[in-house]
Amino acid sequence: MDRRDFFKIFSTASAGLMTGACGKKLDTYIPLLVPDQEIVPGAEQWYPALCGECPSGCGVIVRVMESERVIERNGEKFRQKIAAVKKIEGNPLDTVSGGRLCARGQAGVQSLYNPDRLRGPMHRKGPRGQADFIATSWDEAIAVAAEKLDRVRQENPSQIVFLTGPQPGARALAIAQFLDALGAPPPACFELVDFPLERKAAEQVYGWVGLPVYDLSNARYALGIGADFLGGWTSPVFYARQFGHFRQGRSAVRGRLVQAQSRFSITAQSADEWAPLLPGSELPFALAIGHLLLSEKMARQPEALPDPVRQAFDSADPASAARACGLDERRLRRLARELGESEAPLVISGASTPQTNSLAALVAAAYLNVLLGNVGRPGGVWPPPPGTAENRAAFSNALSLLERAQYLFLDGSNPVYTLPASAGVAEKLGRIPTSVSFSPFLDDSAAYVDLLLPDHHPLEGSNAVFPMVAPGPAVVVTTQFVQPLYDTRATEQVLAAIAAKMGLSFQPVPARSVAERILPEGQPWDEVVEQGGFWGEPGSDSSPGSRPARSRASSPAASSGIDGAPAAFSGEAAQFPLYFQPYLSLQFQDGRGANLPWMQELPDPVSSAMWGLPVEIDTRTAAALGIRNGDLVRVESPHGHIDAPAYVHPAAIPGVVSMAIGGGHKHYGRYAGRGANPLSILAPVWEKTTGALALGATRVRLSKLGPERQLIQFSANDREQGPWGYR
Amino acid sequence: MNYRWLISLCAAAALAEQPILFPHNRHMALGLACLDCHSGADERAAAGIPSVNKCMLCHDKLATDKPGVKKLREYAARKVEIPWERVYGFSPEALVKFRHAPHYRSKIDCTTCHGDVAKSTVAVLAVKHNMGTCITCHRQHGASQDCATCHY
Amino acid sequence: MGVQIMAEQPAPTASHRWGMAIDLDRCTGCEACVVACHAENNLPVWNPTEAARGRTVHWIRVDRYYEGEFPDIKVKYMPVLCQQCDEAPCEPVCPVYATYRNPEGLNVQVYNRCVGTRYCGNNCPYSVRFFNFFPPQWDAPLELQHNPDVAVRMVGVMEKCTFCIQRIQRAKLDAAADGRPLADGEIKPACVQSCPAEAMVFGDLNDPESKVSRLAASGRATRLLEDLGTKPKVFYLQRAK
Amino acid sequence: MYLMSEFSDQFTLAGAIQALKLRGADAADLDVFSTEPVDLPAGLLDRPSRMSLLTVCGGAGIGLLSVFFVYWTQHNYEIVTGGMPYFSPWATGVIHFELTMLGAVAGCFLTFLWESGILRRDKRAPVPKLASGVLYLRVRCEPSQMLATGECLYQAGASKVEKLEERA
Amino acid sequence: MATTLRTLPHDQIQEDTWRTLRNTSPQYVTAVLLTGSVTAWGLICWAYQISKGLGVVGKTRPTMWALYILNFVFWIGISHAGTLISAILRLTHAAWRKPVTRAAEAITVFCLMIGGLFPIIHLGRPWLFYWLIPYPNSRLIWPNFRSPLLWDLTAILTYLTGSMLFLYLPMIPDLGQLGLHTGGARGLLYRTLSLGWTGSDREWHALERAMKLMAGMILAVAVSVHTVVAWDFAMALAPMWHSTIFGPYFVVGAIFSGIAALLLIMAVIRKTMGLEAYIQPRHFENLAKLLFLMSLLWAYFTVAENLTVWYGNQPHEMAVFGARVRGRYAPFFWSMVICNFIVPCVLLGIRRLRSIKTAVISAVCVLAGMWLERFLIVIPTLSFPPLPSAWGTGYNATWVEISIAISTFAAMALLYLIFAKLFPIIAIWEYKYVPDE
Repeated sequence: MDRRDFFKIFSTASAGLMTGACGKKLDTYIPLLVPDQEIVPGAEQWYPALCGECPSGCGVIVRVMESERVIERNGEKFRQKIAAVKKIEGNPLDTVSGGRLCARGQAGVQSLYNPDRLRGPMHRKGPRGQADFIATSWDEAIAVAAEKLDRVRQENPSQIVFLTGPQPGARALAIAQFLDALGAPPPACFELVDFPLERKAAEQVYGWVGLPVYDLSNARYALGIGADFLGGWTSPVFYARQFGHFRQGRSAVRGRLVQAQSRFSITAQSADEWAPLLPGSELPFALAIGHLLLSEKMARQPEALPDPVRQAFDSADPASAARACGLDERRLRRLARELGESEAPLVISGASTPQTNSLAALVAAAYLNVLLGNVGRPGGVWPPPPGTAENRAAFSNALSLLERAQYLFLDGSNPVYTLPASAGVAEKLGRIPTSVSFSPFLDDSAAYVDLLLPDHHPLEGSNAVFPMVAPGPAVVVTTQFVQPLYDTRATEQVLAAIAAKMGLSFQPVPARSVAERILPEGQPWDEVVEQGGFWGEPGSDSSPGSRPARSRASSPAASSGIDGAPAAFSGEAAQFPLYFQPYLSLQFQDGRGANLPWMQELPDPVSSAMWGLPVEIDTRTAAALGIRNGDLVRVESPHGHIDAPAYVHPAAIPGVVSMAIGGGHKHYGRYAGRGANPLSILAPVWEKTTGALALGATRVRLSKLGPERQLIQFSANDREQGPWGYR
Repeated sequence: MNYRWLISLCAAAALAEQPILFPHNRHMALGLACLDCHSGADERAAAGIPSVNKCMLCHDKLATDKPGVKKLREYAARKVEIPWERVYGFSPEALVKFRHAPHYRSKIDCTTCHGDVAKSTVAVLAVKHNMGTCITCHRQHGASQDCATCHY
Repeated sequence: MGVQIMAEQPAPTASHRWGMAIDLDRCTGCEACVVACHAENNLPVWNPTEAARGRTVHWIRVDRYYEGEFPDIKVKYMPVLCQQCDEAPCEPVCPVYATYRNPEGLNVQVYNRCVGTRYCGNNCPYSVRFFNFFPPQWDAPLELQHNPDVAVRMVGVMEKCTFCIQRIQRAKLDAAADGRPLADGEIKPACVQSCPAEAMVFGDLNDPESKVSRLAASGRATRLLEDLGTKPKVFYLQRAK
Repeated sequence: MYLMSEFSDQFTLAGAIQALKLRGADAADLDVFSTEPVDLPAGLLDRPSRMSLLTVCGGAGIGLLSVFFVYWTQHNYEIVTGGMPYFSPWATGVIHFELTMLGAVAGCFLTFLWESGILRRDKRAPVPKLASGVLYLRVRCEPSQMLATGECLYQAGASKVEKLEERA
Repeated sequence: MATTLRTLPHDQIQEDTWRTLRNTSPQYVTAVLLTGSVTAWGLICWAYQISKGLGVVGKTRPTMWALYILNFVFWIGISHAGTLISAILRLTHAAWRKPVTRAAEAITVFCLMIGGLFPIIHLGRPWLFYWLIPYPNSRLIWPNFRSPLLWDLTAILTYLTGSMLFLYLPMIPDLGQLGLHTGGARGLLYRTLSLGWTGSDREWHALERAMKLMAGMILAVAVSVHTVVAWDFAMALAPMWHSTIFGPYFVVGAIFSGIAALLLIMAVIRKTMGLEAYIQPRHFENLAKLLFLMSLLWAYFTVAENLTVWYGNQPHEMAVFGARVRGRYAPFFWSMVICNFIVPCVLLGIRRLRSIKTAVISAVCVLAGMWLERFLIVIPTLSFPPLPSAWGTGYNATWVEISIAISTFAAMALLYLIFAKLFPIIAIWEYKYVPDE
């Protein structure tokens, strides 16, 4: 669908709710209310919306058609005619999604109609963590919440903790203002998908607040370092689109992608060349590349480097670096040369599996782009879109927050699942006197709270959100277009109600005022609403974010240079010989996709596994331990163990065991229970500067439990040639 | 399995109890055309059944004393839709994707499939719709006989 | 090559001949197409037990083949859907005409005609035909998502990719309503529509100017198991080396 | 009027038949009954048959019919499968063959029913109650010929000859 | 051929055969009950399968065909026991056929009935089976005559009709005789079926002629039928199916298993009915020789099939070949070779070992072996389709299909028991009439 018929569709779909409070009995009809808009059988209507499946903030359009559902009203069963969401597609006007959408985004409709969604407010009956709740009324729930909150506020408002998602926008702002009104500290966020390290590095190197935007589509040669940008990293749809153009979009040029990563990620698979790095060796790799660029006079802006950084590069030694990375030195040199000689080189750096030294690695990698002089240029690194900086919760270490919390709000955050059990999150949560969850699902953390105040599904609510990365100024605006399926309430409204109960003056900021910060002069708001947001042309923004990198080169952060300390790992190599690398998969990301049946039955791109993710073990280790494909293995770390089926991965680095995050939810619905949670056995190791969890900093050992074939593969065979020849 | 016979039975049973015995013949005698009420037939998949509001366009004033119209006005007053019983339509098992619009465009008269409504009072299943009727007609008019035109 | 593909066709029976081109150099194996297909075509979702028996239904799947050994290992991704063969092996073996080639070159499966011999399934070299072993079920209210334009298949029948025929029909009727010809790229099957890398292109092979025809004619175009002579209408543009 | 004579072996029977034929009896008037087939010398009591011909006809008929039927059906609702022509002897040859054979079998069986006389049995003609090891010869003749024929049969070696009326 | 009075009269045979028809032993009753109950269980399983959906059996993607089609081929194969063999023997005037023919022809009819049922059991929507039959319908569409399945339908229809007549025709005289000597309902049955047979020379002539023609035609049909069954596979574009050798290969296999089945049945009849006098060692001797010959022929075809594949070394075919010969299905393959080749060659090839007992043993082995062969034809090919990504995780039969498969054997036995109780298992007139050599 292109712009033209996009508008056509919107002209047909007049605004306003397609309500159907009408119903008919299962056998005989009962009268149905006259709808304010005729529901036409077989006629489709498209409404713009926001994809809520991950924080990257893609604009989508939603296909709505007439449908029937059976509802229970005082014992009697009724058939109710409602406007139902049929399909989610990318918003063609969106410069991020460009009318495309990733697998998980399209499965959003299954989280909307998920059988395990919370039907209404509930309060805890049984012990914490047992997920034993009973339904209550909104008034009651809000009264309780407000009353408790008021008490804590009287004592010490700093004990009020609000954990929320990383998404910047109206919701985040409303929360911030609410807390402000309470006099409580601002909301905090510590999601893996916030990518704090990347943000910090960007701030240190380019002086940008937010995630840098890589203009892959115009690059000729791209070197990815540790960033699985086609998989679960930042904005897969955005980068996948760019990748397509990078490869075949230009008539004469075909971009070449080299991926240096410690896992054969989906990006590494799509790359023309994969440089397997040992975990934690991204830093020496980046330094060595920088060193070679400088020494071979291929750096285009050597003067742009601050001296300490320059020293760090100079002091790097390719030979030892190659050894640290587990690469051949000649190859390292070749890569550096290719990168340096390309007309439009680009280094895409990220920490899909953060290590203790990842920040340094990211900084070093970012300086490579400075060296190559592509900052702010086409085919280079661009500043983050405006708006993403403000209106968002700042990243901070969860544990300290939970320590001091006396009253906890949970919104779009699931610490019990996403933090290692060894960090004692569950206990800390259990200790908090009062806690409230706004999650539409009863997830692992919600099982510990006192009150469940379920929010609308993102497709049912209204919001204004700034995408994580975008070529230009962008905001996604969604207004309510279908009736909420259940007795849920928008979190802003709930907060407002609580505030009202407490006699505070707080009104959630309207989406419009949030969005308008980036809208150009004279941009009619109705059009923005009708289009589902606003997306400016690349470079058309005048935000403070996009200052040239040079001026930031002498920022205090940068002058500190690059700490060359190697990555630290928990558990000594003798006992725990293997590196363990949990990663963000494209179907579950940080586990939030696990309750979607489509995602569960989606063959994993790596192992083709369905309904439960395997441990990816390299062939040599597997052979040594006598592990065959599908055997049940035990992964033991100093902090516990998980059991999962083994996938003998032909392209896994010897000694490195990887596993996708997403399995082993204790709660979170009927579909999410299978498999094991790799995060649960991690050591509580944090990156020093940011306090981000170092996913890859744990060593493990493997043991074969038995031949139970728990591994369900869609296609078990991963070679094109069978094992048969003459014999 | 094949429940079609069952469904047709139900349809027959349903026919008995239309909420209002709507006299098609009288309205058509007054010069109303099918499309005036079933407005979707010319460009949509479904012809559609008019909402109370539409009825009230006229019956706000006209023939307000008639019992049927009285009933209608009650519905309107209660802001409630009239629970018409569906007379025509394919069973879900038939997996038929029927669209009125193309038939209208190719000038197929409504009576071809719905009988001469002008003569009948309450709509009745005048023409039996099975694949035979469809195919025969399609053959006569040289329309597509490709299964995928209707079944998918 | 593409030209010769045009040539080998019989005299055009209909104005359209739908085909698809998949650029393996763009494909990242992200499987967005798979989910798009599920969402569009009411594909049933089974459970671990059935999945373990290999009964999951994915009208489009992403085949992945590893080539070489670590560290010099590559992976080949290949979205495989019904190839809509011009000379499809699945068709003639069906005793009741439940599957056949329609005038627009589509390889149609008529669910309510199918008696479930599964002969077509055996005879499909691409293994893209699926059978409903049980009556498909959805945990309420997931069924609200069902696309009313597409049949919900009953137990005991075969099903497969239809090139989103419902979208084709809809587009054709819309065009007819406006009295205009179909524009190239106006019809997008769900998978094509969703593909973030824009690796898939759908269009009319009878129109030599259409994007898909030009891609099919490009040097990189090959077809899956071409030696079997099934004449698929899905063209794979090989990765540039 | 019928004469029913019994013989102990087929040579005397053959002799009897020979004698009767010399007296100008017609083969159509003679019937041999037995629990097993009796092999009489060739030309003595032949039963001309068109079974093979009719079998072939049955086969050819049904076979051709099947060809036309299949041809018609495939053109009646033209559906392309696998790029094959609507009708091709390659695709349906097997069916034509099988139906040809079916026709032949049917033709053979019907001819059997006809020629064996099962379908056109003369209800009034008496039949012997067969006993194993005995050969019966039934002769139809004019009442006037009765005595002479009986005589002849005795001379030919019939163990027993009796006169039988037509059954009502 | 000159009949001599020496063959007449001897009513011993009549007495012996009729005796078994008259008095029923308790063993017979128990046998009927046993087989009957197993058959009933099979029917229950089928009902369960229909109500729950075909998913209750082990079929999966890509193994869309499995045990049912396998058994279909197997039973059709056995069906060749009869008619084919008796036809051959009739045409060649082999005198030793006398006690065998009817038993053989009965096998054919019942096997066809059972075998013909399997494709229907196998359907996803069996209640729509009649859509394969070309009848004028409201949908105005016809079945697809290009489909090998429709070839099957016609072939089996023809074969069933033919072989039923072939069984019936030579039974008429015996029925006539029985009709004369039996009263009550039974007698009525016999008399009706005998079509008022009088034993006139006209009837005898017609019968003999008809049998000659029938034998010829049945021979052709029988060969064609199993060729068509083979073509169900050979027409498919699947590795190791798409082969020209399949037609004759299947025919040979069919006759092979047919003879084995015949041997078995004869042995059973002989023991249970006390017909040692009529079914004599030399009959077994002859059949055993035939079985040995077919075993050699079968081995020849098997080698031809596999050698060509191995030599051609096409990836698609080698995947299946490998799985069969040294992969997942190797045990099946090699036990098949032992059952079908080694055992018969040793037991029947060596004269000193040849006896009724060994003949029966090797017959059982051959039956098992041929079943395995069908398995190896159906399952591995489907488990290893051309695209390696679709290679299945293997097919595991469930209790449902297994019980249905087993119950059909019981059904076969049941039908045969009933038949043997109603009709003389040896063609009496033929036995008396055809001289011993």
